[in-house]
Amino acid sequence: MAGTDEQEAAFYAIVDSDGRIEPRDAMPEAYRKTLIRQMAQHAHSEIIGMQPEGNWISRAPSLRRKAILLAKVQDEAGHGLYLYAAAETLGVSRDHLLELLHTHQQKYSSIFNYPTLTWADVGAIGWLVDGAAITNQVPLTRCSYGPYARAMVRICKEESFHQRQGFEALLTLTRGSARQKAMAQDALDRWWYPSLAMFGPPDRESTHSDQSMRWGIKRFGNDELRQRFVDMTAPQADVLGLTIPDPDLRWNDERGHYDFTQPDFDELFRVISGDGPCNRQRMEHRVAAHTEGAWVREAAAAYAAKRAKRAEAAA
Amino acid sequence: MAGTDEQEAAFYAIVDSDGRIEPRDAMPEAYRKTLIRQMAQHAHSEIIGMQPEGNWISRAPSLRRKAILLAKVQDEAGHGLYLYAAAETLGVSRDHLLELLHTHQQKYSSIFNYPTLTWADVGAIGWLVDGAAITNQVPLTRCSYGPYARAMVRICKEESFHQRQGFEALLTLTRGSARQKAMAQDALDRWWYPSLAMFGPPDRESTHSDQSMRWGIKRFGNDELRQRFVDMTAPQADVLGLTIPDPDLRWNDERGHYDFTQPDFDELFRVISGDGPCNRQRMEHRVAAHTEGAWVREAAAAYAAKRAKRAEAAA
Amino acid sequence: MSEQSQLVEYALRLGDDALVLAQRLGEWVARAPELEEDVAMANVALDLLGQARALLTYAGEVEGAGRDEDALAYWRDDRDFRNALLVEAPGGDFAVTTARQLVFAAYQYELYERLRSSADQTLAAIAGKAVKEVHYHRDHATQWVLRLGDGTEESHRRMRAGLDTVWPYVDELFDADDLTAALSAGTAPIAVDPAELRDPWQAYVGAVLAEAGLEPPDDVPARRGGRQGLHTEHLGHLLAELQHLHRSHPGATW
Amino acid sequence: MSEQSQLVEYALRLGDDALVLAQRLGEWVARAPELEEDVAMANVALDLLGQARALLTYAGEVEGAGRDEDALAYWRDDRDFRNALLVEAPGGDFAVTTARQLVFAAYQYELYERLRSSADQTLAAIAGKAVKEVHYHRDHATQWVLRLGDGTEESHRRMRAGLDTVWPYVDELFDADDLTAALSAGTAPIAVDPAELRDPWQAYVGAVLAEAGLEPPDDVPARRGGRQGLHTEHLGHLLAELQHLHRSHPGATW
Repeated sequence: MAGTDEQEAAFYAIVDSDGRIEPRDAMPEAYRKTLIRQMAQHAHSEIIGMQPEGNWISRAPSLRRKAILLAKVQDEAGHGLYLYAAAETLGVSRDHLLELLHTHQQKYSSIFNYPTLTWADVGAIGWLVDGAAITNQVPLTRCSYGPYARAMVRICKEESFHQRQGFEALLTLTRGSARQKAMAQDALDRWWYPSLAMFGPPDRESTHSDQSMRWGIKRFGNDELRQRFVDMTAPQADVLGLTIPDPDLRWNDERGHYDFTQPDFDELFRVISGDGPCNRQRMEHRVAAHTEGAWVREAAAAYAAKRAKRAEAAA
Repeated sequence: MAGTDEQEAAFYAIVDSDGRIEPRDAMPEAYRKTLIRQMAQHAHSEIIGMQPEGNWISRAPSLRRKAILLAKVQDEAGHGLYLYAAAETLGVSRDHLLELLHTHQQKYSSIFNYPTLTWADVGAIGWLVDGAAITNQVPLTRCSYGPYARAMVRICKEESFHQRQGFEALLTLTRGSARQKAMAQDALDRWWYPSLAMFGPPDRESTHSDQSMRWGIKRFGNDELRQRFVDMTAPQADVLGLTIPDPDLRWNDERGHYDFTQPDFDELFRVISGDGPCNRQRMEHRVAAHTEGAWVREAAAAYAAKRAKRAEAAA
Repeated sequence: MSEQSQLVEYALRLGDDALVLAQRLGEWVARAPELEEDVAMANVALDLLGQARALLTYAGEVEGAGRDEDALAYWRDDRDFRNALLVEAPGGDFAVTTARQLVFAAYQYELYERLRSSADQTLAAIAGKAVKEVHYHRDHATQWVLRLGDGTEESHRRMRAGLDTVWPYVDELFDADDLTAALSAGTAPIAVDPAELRDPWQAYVGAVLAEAGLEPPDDVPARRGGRQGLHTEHLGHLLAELQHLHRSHPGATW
Repeated sequence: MSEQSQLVEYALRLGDDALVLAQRLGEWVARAPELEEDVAMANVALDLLGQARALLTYAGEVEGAGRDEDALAYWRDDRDFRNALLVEAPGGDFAVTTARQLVFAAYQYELYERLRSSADQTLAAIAGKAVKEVHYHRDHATQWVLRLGDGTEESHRRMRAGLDTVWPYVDELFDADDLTAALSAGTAPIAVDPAELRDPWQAYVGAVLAEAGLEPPDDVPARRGGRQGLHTEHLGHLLAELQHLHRSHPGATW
């Protein structure tokens, strides 16, 4: 905010009354920066998130599942588009944000640094990872920045569809052969704790949270959201007939919540800082696609420029 | 031959008495050129021939078959080495010959322009293609040029081993399931006529044959060799329980040979002239391997030069 | 061949074209030059996969031997596939893929446009839905041919190389044979005579190439055989990926 | 885990390392930078395949459930493979392959050298044969590391990148765990403690790199998990190729 007190007061009046800040509204510079970082990270997660599931497009075990998976990965690309566009309303280009991703200056969700080893992992990602994402994101449909809130409405709608599809894919496995059921359990065993880690560190260690709450771009604490996810997911595991790999997971009548074991936050920090199973693979794949596509983007730009020039000359 | 009559007489004396011309012997320039072309084409055939069979290394249906196939393709590379080395005794470098291959100035056997579509094709190549090659090549073990004759001794020994392995692989299929037997028959249906075409056009249309006979680098006519191959192969097909795709194939008591249908020589000429199913693929693969390997060969040369220089400096 | 078998075979040709190309296009997802193209490639692949499923399902129904779309996609071997060779070649760079998309979508457009009038109600219905999808595919490919052909020097060079790569496979698309002759004869034909599609295809593709400053390669020996199951070596590798998991669990439901 | 199961598991680790690397090296055949390397790559692949066959056969015998080398190679899934991650990554360019060959052959050499004294007669015999082969592999890789490291600027740069690519997979080779601890304990150990191999490996590889003007990459986060069946995404694709045909004909003889 080129910062008059009056503008600042107007900004907080909107935020405090649960209104929406729009691109042309004045806003504190720190708010703008935080939002850009958050939306960019979210957009980066969508496009990197295409890789682990995309790994199974060629091998999907039925044509119906192949179609569902293709459509899902396509939706992720679409979410990336919405989110980069939403970030662009704050005056930063997609190219610049991609540059920051490719040079490790911005991050993406650490969950996508785990490999998809079997077909069941595709179901587990839909059920658990999209489930966790929705838990995180539904509150953002009411966040203070208008374009972000509206993008989240669309995204959450599609993601809850994906989450049901993932659950259904796993249900088919658990009702199938012994090998299929074992595949599903194995996927749950590997994806459970990384999914819990998606909510971030415990609130007591979380930086910036208070400020984001104040700005209306974060509505609930990490611990609260993680609990909400466990409460939602544990009964679903029962329906699937799968065992969540946590011997201490049990309903606590007193709290009205499930008790559960926290994920290994040291592992989370290691993965965030680059030391996960697939960090390097994901980034190399991403940068290679971008680099190999450079001549195509240049051609499109050159063609557009030629056309504009011709149109001008004809006018 | 820097051509005195005396030298020419000496050359023909050796050739006529079934002796061997050695690299340092005088020889007519046309003899040298013909030999280089023939040996180079033979060498090129070995290295291009690695591709159709190499196509099944990754998918061989048992580890034993994978090992046999790897060993066979390795032998082909080895044959290429012997033959380029034999050609080099005539004062032409392997690099130069490869350059001629890559720029379509020299050819390789047209048979390798057919695709290997199923596993049975690997067996069929061993049985038919190596069988035809041996029929062509055994006489060359007695050809007038020493290094070539000696290379052929080694090569024929290995190829008759490959031919037996191919036969045995097909026998396993024909004694296997109905699907396996059908696969074997299908391979024979596709490879039979192209194998017959390996002996070249009918003698009446064959150019240079007389000269090559005179020089002792060709011992029998194309038609005679083709007949020899059919006579050898037809009873083997019976053992396999496979039907050669030629309704007119039958033993002719009077001739003491099988009657059979000639291959489609128009097709042969089309394939030789570049219009076969895989000509383009084979050459692109070959040139790509060579081009992608250029930096490696340059490094090896640079390293050798540095070492030589250091050795010199130390001396 | 009975008319029933002919119809099965015809549906397999159309269905396998769509299935194999969908599989190739799927390889671009998360690898495209820009995000819009990840979306577009997935979209085209999805449309083609949808066509393939309808066509294979129908082939299985007409055959009446209890084979569904998955039985036909996952349990046939290389030699039983009926797709044209064009669709099975590796995708190459974006220019090769663009060239193939133009060639194939323009062909499919003319085909489905006419197949809407098929005497076979199911094929007519499938074509009626598909022609709208394919119209978009053709338009999308056209835009890219223009951008690449009339973009930079490099893109022009690559686009020419892309055309060179796919051109040997063009003629096969328009090959008529006994099957198409039988099915496209009479006053209420079931199939479209592929030879009929050549002129309108040529007119469309020729105009696009001309606008893009490109020329169709000439004197290219044609490659064919896919309709008879005589494929390139690429198809076997594609099928190994496509079928491995499904074949590893015979009888399983997914 | 019974001692019998431990022995099966140990043989699978060694056998899968050899099998998967043989499969990767086979990809170079007819693609190598020069004909001598086509021969050499095939030769190394053949040796490794031979080791794999002996080890998987033995694992099946000890297991006693009727599984032979092919049952173990073709019917286990990704999660049941026990190879180190190093061997399953795509071959990359010739420098990546050369870097991997140096790392792996130097490891295998130290391993088999010691395994010759195994209390298990079969493992001792397999190691006795293999150590001679691997000595050649190590020497071959060494020669190429010297040529590429001390060749041209480009080859030096590529060789460094090759080392960077494979280095994250080095540590896993030397990981000891309960299994190796149990099998290498006592006065007549069956297995070799992998941790023991690190120093001699380091000495050899370090000397080669130094002579080639290269340095081992440092500060590389290590990747591991292969011994527990936690592989990279590459293995599944490799197995789809390896297993597709065999799985398509259950019970067939080849």
